[in-house]
Amino acid sequence: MTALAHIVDGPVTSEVVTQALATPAWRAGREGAHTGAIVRFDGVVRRMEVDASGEGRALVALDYQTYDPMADRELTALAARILETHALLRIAAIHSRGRVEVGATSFVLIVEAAHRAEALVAMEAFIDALKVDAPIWKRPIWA
Amino acid sequence: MTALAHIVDGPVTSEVVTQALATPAWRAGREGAHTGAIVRFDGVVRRMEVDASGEGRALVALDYQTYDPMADRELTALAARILETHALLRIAAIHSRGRVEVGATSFVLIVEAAHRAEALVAMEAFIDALKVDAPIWKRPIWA
Amino acid sequence: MTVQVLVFGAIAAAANAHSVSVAVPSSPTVADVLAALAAEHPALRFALPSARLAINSAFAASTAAVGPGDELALIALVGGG
Amino acid sequence: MTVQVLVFGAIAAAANAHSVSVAVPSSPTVADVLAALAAEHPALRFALPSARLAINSAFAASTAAVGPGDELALIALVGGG
Repeated sequence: MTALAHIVDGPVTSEVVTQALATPAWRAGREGAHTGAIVRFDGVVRRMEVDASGEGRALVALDYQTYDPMADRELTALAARILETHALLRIAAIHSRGRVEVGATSFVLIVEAAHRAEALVAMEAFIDALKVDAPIWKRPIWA
Repeated sequence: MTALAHIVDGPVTSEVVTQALATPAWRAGREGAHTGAIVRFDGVVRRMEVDASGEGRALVALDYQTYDPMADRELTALAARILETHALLRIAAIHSRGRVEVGATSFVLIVEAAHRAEALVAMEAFIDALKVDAPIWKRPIWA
Repeated sequence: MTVQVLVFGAIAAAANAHSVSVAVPSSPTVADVLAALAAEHPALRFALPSARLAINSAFAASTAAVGPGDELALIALVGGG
Repeated sequence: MTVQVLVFGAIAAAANAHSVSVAVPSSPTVADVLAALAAEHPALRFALPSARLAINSAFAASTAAVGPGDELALIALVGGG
């Protein structure tokens, strides 16, 4: 499975894609001159997860199930909301669907803002809301 | 001036370099399987800065002056300290020296950790400490 | 009337199915569907406190009306990322 | 004895120089150098509350001894990033 690299050049990019994720190309936009901070978060599939009995256990991959097209819609709505609430210049949120191996990236969030503080706050707010609003579930594939 | 792309593959990478910065290649290491979050911060030269009279004013570039070799040493010491304090798996901190144009990146920080929370806290702690400890000064080149 | 509700993740595992059906009064609301799920599917009760119902891929308020052709999905607070 | 202290950024601008010299007692400490800077260079006083002295590229405590061949630098809290 090839990792997918996006090209990000609009104010809001959001997508659920059926593969692991690579670094999106971040194209400088007209907003560029106001930009003071770009923060990128990669969520990576970790080898150890807690199983149903509360024990740490090794896995080989996570299998992400999505409820389509709601997953895409919620991701886009969330990105647009966070862009506006935190006065960002740009945001991109891309989530994997299906199987993603340990060590591979299943979620990428990039925020571009005038200052570091608003970029970091927006990032936290996005990830917290994602876990509540996005109809995306992960199933561990144990080693 | 060509932007510099680093290859990051040790636990601590730190450097002051005489150019604008590009995206470092982040090579998956042995730690990879424990990694759950990689967070990258790009500090970008913003067009508007406040001048001595407190007015917003446009600039074309910032000129970063460093006290060498102390700047490199402090960056490295800070990276090693944050790696240990926040139990990171990897950290890279690269700062520009000399002239960096508006829209270009003058500072890159990447932290790799098992979880998002420690990565974000470490990033904030690093940047706060950088502003206190790193013998690096910026001079605005006004438009 | 009977409605089908799509389920996912841990709820699908508990139901051992990707959808469940429940009997609801005519002209049901979201609250009626959630109440019927709790009454008819005890195995799903663990998830209901954090779950919301989506109608046609959008989260719906508890007073929202459920129509005959609507696609219903039970979304529990166990998200991605 | 007289020591040279490297200055940078806003301090260099205020001093109109990249280093300043100050007269200090023999066997001076960091505190002696900072006191002499305040006394002999009023234009730099604005920066001294947030400034630290580095000896040979390492921050030094106020009680640290300054030797004849040491490189001294005044580092004020106006960092990079």
